[in-house]
Parts: sequence; C-alpha cells; structure tokens
Amino acid sequence: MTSHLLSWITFTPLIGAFVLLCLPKRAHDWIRWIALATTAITAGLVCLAFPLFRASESGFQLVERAMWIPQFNIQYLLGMDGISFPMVFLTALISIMACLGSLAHIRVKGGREKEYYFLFLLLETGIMGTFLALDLFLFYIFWEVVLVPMYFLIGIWGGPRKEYAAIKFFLYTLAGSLFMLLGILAVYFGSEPRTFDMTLLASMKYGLVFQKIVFLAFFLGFAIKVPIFPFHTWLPDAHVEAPTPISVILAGVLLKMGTYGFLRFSYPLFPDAARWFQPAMGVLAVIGIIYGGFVALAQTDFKKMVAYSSVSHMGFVLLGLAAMNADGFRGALLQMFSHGTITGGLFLLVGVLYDRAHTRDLNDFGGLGEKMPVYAGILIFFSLASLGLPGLSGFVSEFLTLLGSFQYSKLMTGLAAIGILLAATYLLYMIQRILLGKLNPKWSSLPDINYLELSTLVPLMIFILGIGLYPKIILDYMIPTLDGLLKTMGGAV
Amino acid sequence: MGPVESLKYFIPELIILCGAFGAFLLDFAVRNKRAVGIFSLFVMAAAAFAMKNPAGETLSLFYGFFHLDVFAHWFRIFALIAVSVTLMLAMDYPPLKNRYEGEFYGLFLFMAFALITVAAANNLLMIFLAVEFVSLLSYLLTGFLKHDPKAKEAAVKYLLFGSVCSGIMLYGISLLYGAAGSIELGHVWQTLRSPSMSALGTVGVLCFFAGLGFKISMAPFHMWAPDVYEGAPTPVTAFLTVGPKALGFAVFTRVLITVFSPSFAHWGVVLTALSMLTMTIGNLTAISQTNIKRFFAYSSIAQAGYILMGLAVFSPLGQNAVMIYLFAYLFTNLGAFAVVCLVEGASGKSNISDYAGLSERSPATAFFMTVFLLSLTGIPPLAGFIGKYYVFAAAIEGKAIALAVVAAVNSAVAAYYYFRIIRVMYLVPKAETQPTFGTSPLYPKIVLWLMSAGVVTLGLFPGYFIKLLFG
Amino acid sequence: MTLIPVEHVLIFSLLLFAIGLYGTLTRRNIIGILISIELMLNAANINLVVFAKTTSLSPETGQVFAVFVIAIAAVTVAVGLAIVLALYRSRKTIFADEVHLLKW
Amino acid sequence: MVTADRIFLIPLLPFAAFVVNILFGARFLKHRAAWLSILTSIAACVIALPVCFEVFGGARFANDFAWLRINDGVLRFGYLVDPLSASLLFMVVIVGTLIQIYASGYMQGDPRYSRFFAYVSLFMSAMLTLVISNNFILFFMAWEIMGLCSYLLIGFYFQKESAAKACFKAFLTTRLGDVGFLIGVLMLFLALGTFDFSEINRALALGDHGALPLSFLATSAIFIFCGTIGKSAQFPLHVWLPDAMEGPTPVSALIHAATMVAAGVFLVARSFTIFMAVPETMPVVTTIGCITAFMAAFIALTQTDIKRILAYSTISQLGYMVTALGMQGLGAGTFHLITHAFFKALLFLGAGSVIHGTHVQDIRQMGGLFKKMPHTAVTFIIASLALAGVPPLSGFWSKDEILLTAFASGHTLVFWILLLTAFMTAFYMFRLVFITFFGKARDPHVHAHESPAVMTLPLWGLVLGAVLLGIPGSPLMHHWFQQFLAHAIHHPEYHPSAFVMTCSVIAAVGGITLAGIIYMKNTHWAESIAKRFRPLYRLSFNKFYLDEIYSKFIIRPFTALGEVLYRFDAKVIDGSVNGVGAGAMWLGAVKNWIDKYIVDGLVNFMGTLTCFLNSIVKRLQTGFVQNYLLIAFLGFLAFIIWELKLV
Repeated sequence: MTSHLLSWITFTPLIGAFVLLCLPKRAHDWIRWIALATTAITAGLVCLAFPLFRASESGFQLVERAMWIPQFNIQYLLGMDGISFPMVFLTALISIMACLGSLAHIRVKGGREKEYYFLFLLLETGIMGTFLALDLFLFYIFWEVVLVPMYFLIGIWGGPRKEYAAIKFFLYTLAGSLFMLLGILAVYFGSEPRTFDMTLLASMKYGLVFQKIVFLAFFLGFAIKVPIFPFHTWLPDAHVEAPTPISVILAGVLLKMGTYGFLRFSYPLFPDAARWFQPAMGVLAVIGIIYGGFVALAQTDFKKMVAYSSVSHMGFVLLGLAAMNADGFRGALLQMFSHGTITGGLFLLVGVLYDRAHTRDLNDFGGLGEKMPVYAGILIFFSLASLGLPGLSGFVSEFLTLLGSFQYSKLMTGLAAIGILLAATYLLYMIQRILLGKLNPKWSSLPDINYLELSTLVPLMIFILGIGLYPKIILDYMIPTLDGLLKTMGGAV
Repeated sequence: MGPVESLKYFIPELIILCGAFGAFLLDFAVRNKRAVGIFSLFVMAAAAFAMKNPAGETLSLFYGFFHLDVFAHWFRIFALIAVSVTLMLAMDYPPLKNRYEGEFYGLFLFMAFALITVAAANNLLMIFLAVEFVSLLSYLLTGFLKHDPKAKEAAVKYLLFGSVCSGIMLYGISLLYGAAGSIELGHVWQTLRSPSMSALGTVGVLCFFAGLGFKISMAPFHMWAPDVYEGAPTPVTAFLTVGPKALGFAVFTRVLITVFSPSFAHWGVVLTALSMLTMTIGNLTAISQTNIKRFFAYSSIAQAGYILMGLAVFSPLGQNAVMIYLFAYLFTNLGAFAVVCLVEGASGKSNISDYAGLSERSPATAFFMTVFLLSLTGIPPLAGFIGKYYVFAAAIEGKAIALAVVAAVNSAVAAYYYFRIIRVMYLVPKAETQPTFGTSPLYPKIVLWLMSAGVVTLGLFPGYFIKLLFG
Repeated sequence: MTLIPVEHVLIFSLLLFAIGLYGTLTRRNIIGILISIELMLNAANINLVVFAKTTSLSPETGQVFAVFVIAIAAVTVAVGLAIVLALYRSRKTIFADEVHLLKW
Repeated sequence: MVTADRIFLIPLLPFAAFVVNILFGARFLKHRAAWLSILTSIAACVIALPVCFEVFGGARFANDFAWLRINDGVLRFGYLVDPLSASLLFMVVIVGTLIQIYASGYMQGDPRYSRFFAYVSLFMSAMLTLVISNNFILFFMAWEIMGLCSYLLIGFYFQKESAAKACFKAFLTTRLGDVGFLIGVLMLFLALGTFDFSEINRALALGDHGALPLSFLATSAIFIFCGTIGKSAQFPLHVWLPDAMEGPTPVSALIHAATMVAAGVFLVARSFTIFMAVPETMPVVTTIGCITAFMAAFIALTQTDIKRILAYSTISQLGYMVTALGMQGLGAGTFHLITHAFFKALLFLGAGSVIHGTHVQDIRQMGGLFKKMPHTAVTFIIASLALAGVPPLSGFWSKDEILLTAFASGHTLVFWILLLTAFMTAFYMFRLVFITFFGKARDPHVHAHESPAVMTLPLWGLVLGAVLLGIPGSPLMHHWFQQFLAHAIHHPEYHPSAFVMTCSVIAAVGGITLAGIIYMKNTHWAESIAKRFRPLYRLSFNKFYLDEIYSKFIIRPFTALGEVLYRFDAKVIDGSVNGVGAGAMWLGAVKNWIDKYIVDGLVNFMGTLTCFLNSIVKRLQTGFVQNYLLIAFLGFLAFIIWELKLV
C-alpha cells in the first residue's frame, strides 16, 4: 500500500463512495459508519506518509507517475512536498471532523444520507487530488471535480437560499477555473517540449508578457477560490447557506486550494510575472484584510460574520504570498493550515448553536456563557485563535506573515495590522453578544455541547494549541520546500 | 479504383441498403413491429462488423467519388452509433407504437446508409446527393407522427428551410463547378488559388457554407433547429441533434482540409466570428427555455459553436478537436435524450418542470441525466470536458485568444442553464400531480448505460480514444 | 449560330435564383414556396449546364450533375407535398404564416 | 540545546495548574482548585526566590531552545534572568501568591470558583513568562495571554452587562496598543535582525543600528511604546482600566494594579537600550507619562467608587513610572514599579476586604469601618501612607527617586507636575481613607464585618513589602537597587537632594492634612468646593469626557464604516456580479422579446398582405419559417458582402 500511497490517499474516499452507492438507501447506520470509516482510513493513510516523507528535502516525494494521455503528454502524476503535505493532512483532519459533524447535523439526518455521504466522499477525493496532482491537467480535473459535489451539498442540504448560493458558488468558481484552463493550455503550448508536468515546467523560462497574461488567467481561477477581494461575494452566501459540515470543508480546506494554487503553480511557473504583480497582490490582500474585517464587524448573522472573517484571514495568506520572502511564505502556508483548523472549528461551533437555537442572529443571544459553559470556553478558544492570540496557531502564522510582509512593504503591513485589531473587535463583539450579558430567557433550556460535537472540536483545538506553542512541529515540514520555491523564484532565502 | 473492385470496400453500405429493403419487407410480414426494430439493430451490427479501418491508407473508391480514409471510417462508426441508439430509443417510445412503426425503422436504415456515404464523399456531386438524402429522410422522420400537429409543423419548417438552404448550396456548388471546371474537391482547390476565379469562387464557397451551416445549425442558419427539435418525435430529435450535425461537420472538415487549407487564414476570421456568434446565441437563448427538447436544441446550437472553434483554428489539432468533440457530444447528447425519452414515456410531457423531483421519483435516471448534463457543461472527468479541452487547446495553440475567452465565458453561461435542469431534478421537490416512474423500459435503459459508459470512459481514458481515432 | 455569352446566362440564372429566393421569402402558400425552391434548383441547373459547356476539364460532369439535381428536385417536391398534405390534414391550412405553434 | 532546568518550571507550574483546573476543575476539583493554583504558585516561589537572590548576588541565568525559523535565522525561546527580570520575578511571585491566597477566601462560594483559579494560574504563568522571557516574541506572546486573562477575569461576572462591556473594552483598547507594539517589534527586527534582548542590547551597545537609519529605530521605539500605552493604561488609552474594575477584586489587585499593568512599564525598561539609543524618543515617553500621572490623579479626586479611585490611582502611578523612564530613570521607574506593586495590591485587597465585608463599592455608603474591620483598616491606611509618600514607607523612597530624577535631570516642569500629582494622590487617598474608615456609618443597610484570616493574612504579608521594600533603593542602602539594575544598563545617577525630599514630604503631608480637614472636620466644604469649581469638578468627575469622545469620534465611525462597507459589498460588488448574470439573462430575454414581439409581430402585422408588388412592408410579408429564412439570408448576404470586399 505504501508504494502507491498517494493514490490510495486520493482514491480511498472514492472507493468508500462507491461502496456507499451499493448500500440500500435505508441502511442509515451502515452508511454513516462506512463514511466515517472511510475518512478515518484516509486519515490513517495520510499518517502513513509521515515516516515516508523526508521533511528536510525540498523536492517532490512519493511521486507516482504514469502516462495517461500520451497524445498530450498528460501524466497521472502525484507527488507530495512540504506545501502539499500540510494541506493533505489538513484535508484529512477536517474531513473527519466534518464527517463527525455530519452525523449530528439536523439537515443531513433528515434523509438522503446516502447521497450526502457519497458526495461528501467524492468531494474529499477531489480535494486530495487537487493537493497532490503535479500534472496541470490532472490538477485541473480534480479542481473541477470539487465543484460538483459542492454544488449539490450546498444546494440540497443548505439553508433557505441554498439554490442561489449553490449556483452562485458554482458559476463563480467555474468561470474562474475556465480561465485557468486557458492559462494551463497556454503554458502547455508555451513549453518545449510540450508538457503539463509541473516538475519540468518549473524549470522553463517564459517571456514576461506571456507570463503576465497567463499569470492573470491563473490568478482569476485562484483568486475566486481564495477568495480575494473583489471576487469574494460568493463566499458569504455559500457559507451561510451550506450545512455546517460543508461550511467547515469550504472554509477549512476549499479556500486553501486557491492559495495553494499560487504556491504550487503561479509562483514557480511565472516568477517574473509574480514579481510584477507583487504590489497588486499586496494591495488586494490588504484591502481584503481590512474590508473583510469591517464587513464582519457589521454582521448580525453569526455564520456570515465567520464567513467574512475568512475573507479577512485569507487576506493574510495572500499578504504573505505577496511578500515573496521566506517569512511571508512560511506565514502564508502556516496561516492556510491554521485558518483551516480555526475557521473550521468556528463553523462547527456556529452549527452547534444553530442546531439548538435555530437562529444565528447574534443580537438574539446573550448570556449563554452561563447556560453552556463548555461551549463558551471552546467558542472563546476558537475566537481567540482566530484573532491571533499568541500561544495559538493563528498568532504564529500572522506573525510570520507580517514579518515577511514587513520586509516587503511597511505601509501594507501597518494597514494589515488594522485587520488584527478588527479581528479582535468583531470576534469579541460576537462573544459579547452570544456569551456575555444577561441570559435571554428564551434560551434558558439550551443544553450544553455534547460529546459528539466535542469530539469534532477537540482535535482541532489540540492542533491549534500545539502549533501555537511549538510551531516547529509543522514548520519543519514546510520550510525546505518553501525555501526551495523561493530559490527557484530567484529570491534570497 | 473501379466500381467492381470498390464494392468490397462498400460492403457495410450494401448491408445497410439491403437491410433497409429487408426491413420494409419484414414490416409487411410480421405483426410485432418490434421485430423489425430488432432486425434493424442486427443490420446495424452486421454493418459495423463489416467495417474495416483503412488504417492510414486512403482508398479512392468508384473512380474517386468516395475517399475511404480513417476520417471517413470514424464518421461511419459515428453514424452507426447514432442510428443504432436512435433505433433503440424509438423501440420504447410510446407515440411511435402505431402501424407505421416498421417503416420508421426502415427509413432509419436508409438514413444510416445516407450518413455513412456522406463521410466518404469526395466530390461536390456526392456531397450534394448525400446531404440531400439525409435531409429528405430527416424531413420525413420529423413529420413521422402524422397526427401530431407540432410534428407536422416542424416537418414543414424543416422542409422549407432545408430546401432553401439546399438550393443555395447547390447554386454555390454550380458556381464552384464553373470556377474550377470540375467537381473533384482537389481540382476545386487548385482553381480557387488562381486570382481570376476568386470572386466567383468566394460566392460559391459562401453559398456552399450556407448549406452546411444549415446542417450544423450554425448561426445565422440555426433558426429552424429549435422548432424542429421541439416538434419532432423525441428519438428523431435525439438523432437530429447529432446525426446531421456530425454529417455537416464531416463535410465541412473534408472540404476545408482538401480545399481551403492553404488560404485558411482568410476563412478563419469568418469561421471565428461565426463560431462566437453561434455559441453566444445558443447559450443566451437556452437560458429561458421551458421545453426540454427546445432547451437541448439551443444547447446543441451552442455546442455547434464550440465545435466550430476547432474548424476556426484549422490546425491538425483543430480537426481532431472536431472529431473528439463530436464523439463526446454523441454519447452525451444521446444519453441525455434517452432520459428525455424515459421521462416523456412516463409523464407524456417534455417540459422542464416535469423534471421536478426526478431525483426522488427515479434516482437512477436523474443521476444519469446529471452525468450527461455535467458532460455537456464540460466538467471533468467526463467526455464533454475532453471535447472542450480539445477545442480550447486548439484555440490556444492557434493563438485565437479572443475566441478562447469568448468560449470560456460562454461555457460559464452554459453551466448556468445546464445546472438549471440539475436544480429542477434535485432541488425542486416533486409536485403531487406528477406520476411516479414505473419500471423503465429496457432499451432506453441500455442506451443510458452504454452512453454513460461512453461518457465516462472517454472522459477518463481519452488517450485510448484518441489513439483509436487518429492513430 | 452565335453562342450566347456565358455572362448573360449567368446573369439569367442569377435572376432566376433571386426570383426563387424571393419567392421562398415572400410566398404565403407553402406550395408556392416549394415551387420557388424549384426555381432556385433550376437556376443552379442552368449554371451547371452552361459551365459544362465552357469548362475543359470534364464537360459531361455538369450535365450529369444537372440530371441528378432534377431527380432530387422531384424527390424534394414529392416529400414536400406529402408533408404539406399531412399538414393540411391536421391543421387545415397550407399557409406558412399560419403555422406557428412552435416558436421562441 | 534545550536543557530542561528549574527556571523553565517557574511559568510551567502555574500553567499546569491552569490546564488541570480548566479541564477538571469544575467537575472534580471544585474548591480544591484554589489549592492547586496556590500550591503551584508557592512552588514557583520556591524555585524563583533562590534564583532571584542568586541574581541579586551577581549571577545571571539564560537558556533557550529553537522555536521557529525566521528568515534564515532561528528564533530561540528561552529565559533571561538578569537584574531587571529578577526584580520583577521577585515581586510577581510574592504578590501573586499572596493575592491567590487572599482570593481563595474572597471567591469562596462562587459557582465558577475553579475557573477563576484556572484563569489566575494562566495569568501567573503568562506574567512569569513575560518577566523571564529572553526575546520580544515570547514577551509579546505572554503579553497577549495576559491580556486574554485580563479579558476573561474582567468579564468573570459576565452576566452583568457592564462587565461584558468592560472586558470587551479592555481587550480592544489594549490590543490597539499591542498592534503598535507588534509593528514596533517588527521594525526593530528589520533594523537589527533579531528579537533577542541580549543581542539587541549587545548590538546597540556597540553602536550598531543596523542598516537602516536611526530614525527608523526611533519610530520602532515609539511603536513599542504603544504597547506600554495600552497595557499600562497611559493616556490616551487609559480608559479601559477603570472599567476593568468590574472584575473580582483580587483580579484588580493582581492584574490591574500589581503585575500586568506594570508590564507596560517593564516593557520600556526592557527595551531601555533602544530608547537610550534614540534619546529623541524619550520626551514622548515623559510627556505621555506626565499627562497620565496628572490627569488620572485629577480624576481620582472626585470618584466615589472605591475601586475606581484605586484604578485611577494606579493609572496615575503608572504614569509616574513611565515619566521616570522617559527621563532615563530606569532605576527610579523600576523601583517605583516594585514598591507600588506591593502597596497597590495591598490597597486593592483592602478594598476587596471592605467590599467583601460591606457588599457595597460606593464610598458614600461606607464610613466608620475602622472599628468593624480593624485589620483591613490598618493595613489599608499603611498602604495609603505608602502611596501618599510618607516616609519611611516604600512609596516615599521610590517616589522621591522619581522626583529627584525629574529635578536633577532638569525637567523642572515635570518635577512640579509630579509634585502636584503627589499632593493630589495624598489627598484623594486620604479622602478615601477618611470617608471609608472614619466618621459614622452612612448607610444603615450596610452591615460590615471583618474578613476571614485567609484574607487578612495576605494583607499583612503585603504590608511587610509595602513598608520595607523601599529600603534597598533608598539612600540608606546607597541606592543598592539602582546600582544593581545599572549593571545592565548605563544610566545617570543623582545624589539625593534634601530639597526634593522636603517638597515630597510637604506634598504628602499637605494632601493628607487637607483631606483630613475637608472630610473629617468640615464635611460640607467638599460640596462647596465642588460648586465653586464646577467646570473643573465636572471635568474630573466625567473623566475628561474621554469615553464620550472616543465613542463619538472613533467607535461610532468605525462601526458605521463596517455597516457602509457591508452595504457596499451586498449592493455594489455582489450587485455587479449578479449584474453580469442578470445581464446575460436580460440579453436572453431581449432576444426572446425580439423573437416574441418583433419577429412574431412582423409576422402578424404582415400576415394579411399577400401581394408582393405592393409596398416595402408588403414585401416583408412572411410566414414564420420565412422569417427565419429571411434572417438567414440577410446574414448570408452580409457575409457575401464582407467577403467580396475583403477579396
């Protein structure tokens, strides 16, 4: 199994999905347990990669290569390096948590569970593939595969405006990715010999004009996914309407695909264009950070607030990317991971509350800290992590990002620091409105968080805390690759 | 090659021809008209077996009237698949269950014959004859349901529009003949290069293109398509969306290859514009449709626009793109129409609203439909994506950036309306009045499985197909 | 006997074609339209025959072509009339502008 | 290499207590939670005190381990126990432990008892980390976690709306400063390439300012000072501290009087070399400190809430320390920091005891408590004397040092302001003392009683510090403390001045006397004075209206901007996206409309006309299918024309 580990990681969920298809519709328990087991097995496989992955090397490892479409020199090419490994791990982690969260989720429990878990596992395969594919064509395929289950998961199991949100998400992302496809083709035809192979493409040189155009095409695809201001408007809708576990996946993993794309493809392929667009990206990042923060501040819907906070936090990732130096990259990649865990947790917490109260209106709550002390503690924990409290992972990543961006532009960093302040504001304001103050008598009978829900949150907390206290545990995996990337971009490490 | 020698390469055609007559005879003999259908299927199978891949060499049959090459071979296969699938759909299509059912199969065998000759036709006369043959049969089949006023109207419109276009095309052919002094495509090419003949030739070519444009429902010759597709019996619609269209593209490709490759830069502009126009019109109009057949008509116009991209950038890659796209489209669209047939069989109607809650009434059907719609949208790893990939690749390779961008935007728009159907099937709850699905009839189900298998395998292992098609 | 210049014949056929086209565009009666289509085909036939005379490569081709076209025209009319007849049976009209169930 | 040694245990032990308490406290430990926290705190004491004494004896401890790779270097976390940190360590462990013991009595019976101690342990852990941290990042981390604890503990009674608001305000306001601090640290890193205190000191001692201009370093220092402004509640960010009194009183004593707020001062002391390297930043520090000291004292004059008075007093005293540091008085500032920690903690605990005994906080409801709460009253008065600067209590020596620094370094204006402040301090403290402990009981509903021993014993423990700790820094010991600190950093020394001491004593005694006159003898004077100086009184009573100003000019525009941007988002950005979609739909609709009305309309309009020789309109007379043909034909024609022109 270890010889094709990456394939197994990618396709185990798919196998699970097809097993589910074969089950009768009413075997709810079986369906749930098989889905959960599949995600767990996938996670186990990811863990198998730990001893095999040599953290100190920068190249691709565990590479699997097979010719797929020889006419276009398209390969089935999977590989893992310090950029994708954390993302794959994050995906496995978040998937389990989301799957656990699904077990309890009201709308999922209602019915059509088979379809739900089928799509869920299909989604996981898509995401895994996206993070592991090294062939541009293969990457694109996985990238697109992610869209479809997402459409259904939002569209069928979503909230009141689910259809609108689902199609908006779908069209928006599709439009972006179509341009990315054009970009991919341009890269292919611009390469000599023609290939989609990332490992070869990275060493080729293109003219600046070509780079700029293709970078923009890729940018469109990735920026919409991240989402970068002003392409972010699908995000609040999709997040708010999606069922909790799907919001978790969406915020926890899906958004990372965009920034991952920058690191994996845009930067090594078009270093000159990347430098050319550096200021633009920095500005967009800062706008995203501040803008997302302000808009989050104005929200009365808990989930929407968290959604906009994602815009702000992903802005930090972009800022780190825009910095184009060692600290910036490390910060960005770490922020991708920590935002995945933190925001995933926040969405789970939104779900916990919504399942009980059936509302997400922040002004409707108050004083829940008394009724739900454990919930309160965890919510505070995640909020603090999100606002970048030292000792939790959010701080390390934001610190590194700022450190990196500071070396690039002081002004941008200064402005981005406003985002940190804003994060504190909207998160604490949220806490104040939900947990503190007088208990709204309406909620006097709300039960505290239960063990199932707790089990979805505690692992995330462990990671947040672990990384926050000793970031080396994860950064050691990232740094050689990121430094290598920086070197190929022609920058000093 | 003389006529007698040629005959041994003409066996499939002969089998089908004989089969067609046989079907008519059988129609007299048997009560159970279904037997005629099964017989027709066997004929098709036999013809398919008799086909040989010329594998690289070009056989010049009947003194060069036919050019049997790899290209023609695969179009013939294409035609056989299209016709066979249509036959299978027709066998479980309730409105066709009347005393003329046998004739329907017979006519379709003739259709198969006409189609497989088109691909190999290598001079203007043969092209004209084959195209007319297909057209005339199409008119008849469209109006086959005698008592359906819509079908009649469709047939009339088809007839009138088609005949006028044929007339224009014939006029163009006559001009080309005059300019070139020959109806051999090769000669036409030579004369077109001389400047003295260019005006005459240009008008002739444009007239010729008009006729072909009608066949492939290229804007501005597309307007018949929605009405005809809506009115025709559903299996016929299924066939019309792929069969004549593929034929038109086959001829188009062959003409472009043999006649226009040197002066292509000139025609490329026209075709690029037409391609953009076609896909845009198709997509924009498809958005607001309420009838699923009409919806697919506009979708097919848009798809024609994408296929035209391959011709607009007339590189070898572009030619391949046309072929691949057509195959992808064949599987996808026939599969989608199989679903339409099934739903129509169950509910008797073909409005989009009749698909509400299909995912609950018949999960499998809805699932297949979703697969086909996703393929039409161009979502990997399905056949439609490979087609899209090919045309985009051709466009990018040919540096037709504007075309590629327009196509990309169009694809996104298209996604919207394809997902409208998916939305209706999955997100809209079923209405109380809608009938539940009984057990689905056998043949459309087989079609569903076969076509979806085609869609998925073409999507997953395009390399194999590409190798098969182009060596 | 003096040969009529090719150009004259071409202009004649073009006129014939134009008349046919015009007819197809303007006649209400479907049969009238079919007749107009015949005119168009015949215009092409005239072209073919004339070009057969002028071309040096394969003079017989044009004539043969014309014969085929005549046959096709006959078939078209046959099929067309059959359809029009069927239309008349079901809709009691043979006017093109009264046939508009299918639209938009 | 990491060698786990005992000093690492100092912050880790309370942290362990936090972990255990937060996880198992509510369910298993209950009231034993306090003992866990106290025990770990005592253990930390046991480890820390010998270390401190070794440092006092001249030793220096440092150890670290790699925490994070930054750029191509490594950020090493560890501890650095030098004279500065040893002094604070000494203070923190002792005060912290005593306050926790006190709190175990004070918080008795609270339903969230264990959580309280969990938070306090976390705070202790963070504070100890901060004190012994060896670099800015660890420092900042601990700094922020203290902020969190402060937030959690202020909001401990979160059911109270005011507490909920206060903790929010406290966290945000301090964070505003923290962000500046972080930026300052980043700038520093950019300039010097390190976060490590020792390395920074070394570099600056060698006169190495990095590649960047000195002004950059100066800016960085100012930004770092922002952290102090936030955390040590300096003007203009001091507004959170009085509100922070919503927390339980031991918390106010520990966090908002003795330790955390002093961390801001400690920060300046820690980065003193930086400020020294760019002396032009010093006036900023002095000014801020001076304004704060005076303003807070002025506000304290009229407050009636016992804890708020103390809070403003704290702000004022912090301003004192900052002023001292701004005048390069590292020794003086730190000295006052230490002594202040003891007597201010004592004051708060005393206040807590009063509140515990009377269940009211408004001094106007108190009175004559001396007899009912003798221990509390005595200790409170001693602390007040210390704060007022009455010799030979600790406060006198440290305050005198600051005044001396101001006087000797030529900051005459500062000297007089500080002196005035000292006078006001003595006044408001004894206003508080006289109203609370003397006179008659004003409110019949208040039934005061003395607090239990577990609360009074720590008071006496702190009295010891408040009385004695002035000695090491006094001329009696030849300014041993200042000398000791100066090991690390050069700073000017001044000879004790009789003039300054006299002024100081006069100010203290004068303030006390005035308070006595007004509040013991002629109680009606207070009101007439207030009436006489109405504008000033209102200014003081309303805290310079700063809260209102902030609310109106900062907070409201801020939130309004959020609203506006949200609306912008929903309408404009999203709207434009939807607009594209709508545009496509619209085009489709237009085409349909054309199909429906133009095409069909033409058909209907032309339908009746048959004769093709009539008008142009008649010539367009078509049937439906002919319309299609017409369009096809026109298109075709267009292409022909185009093509022929091209040809």
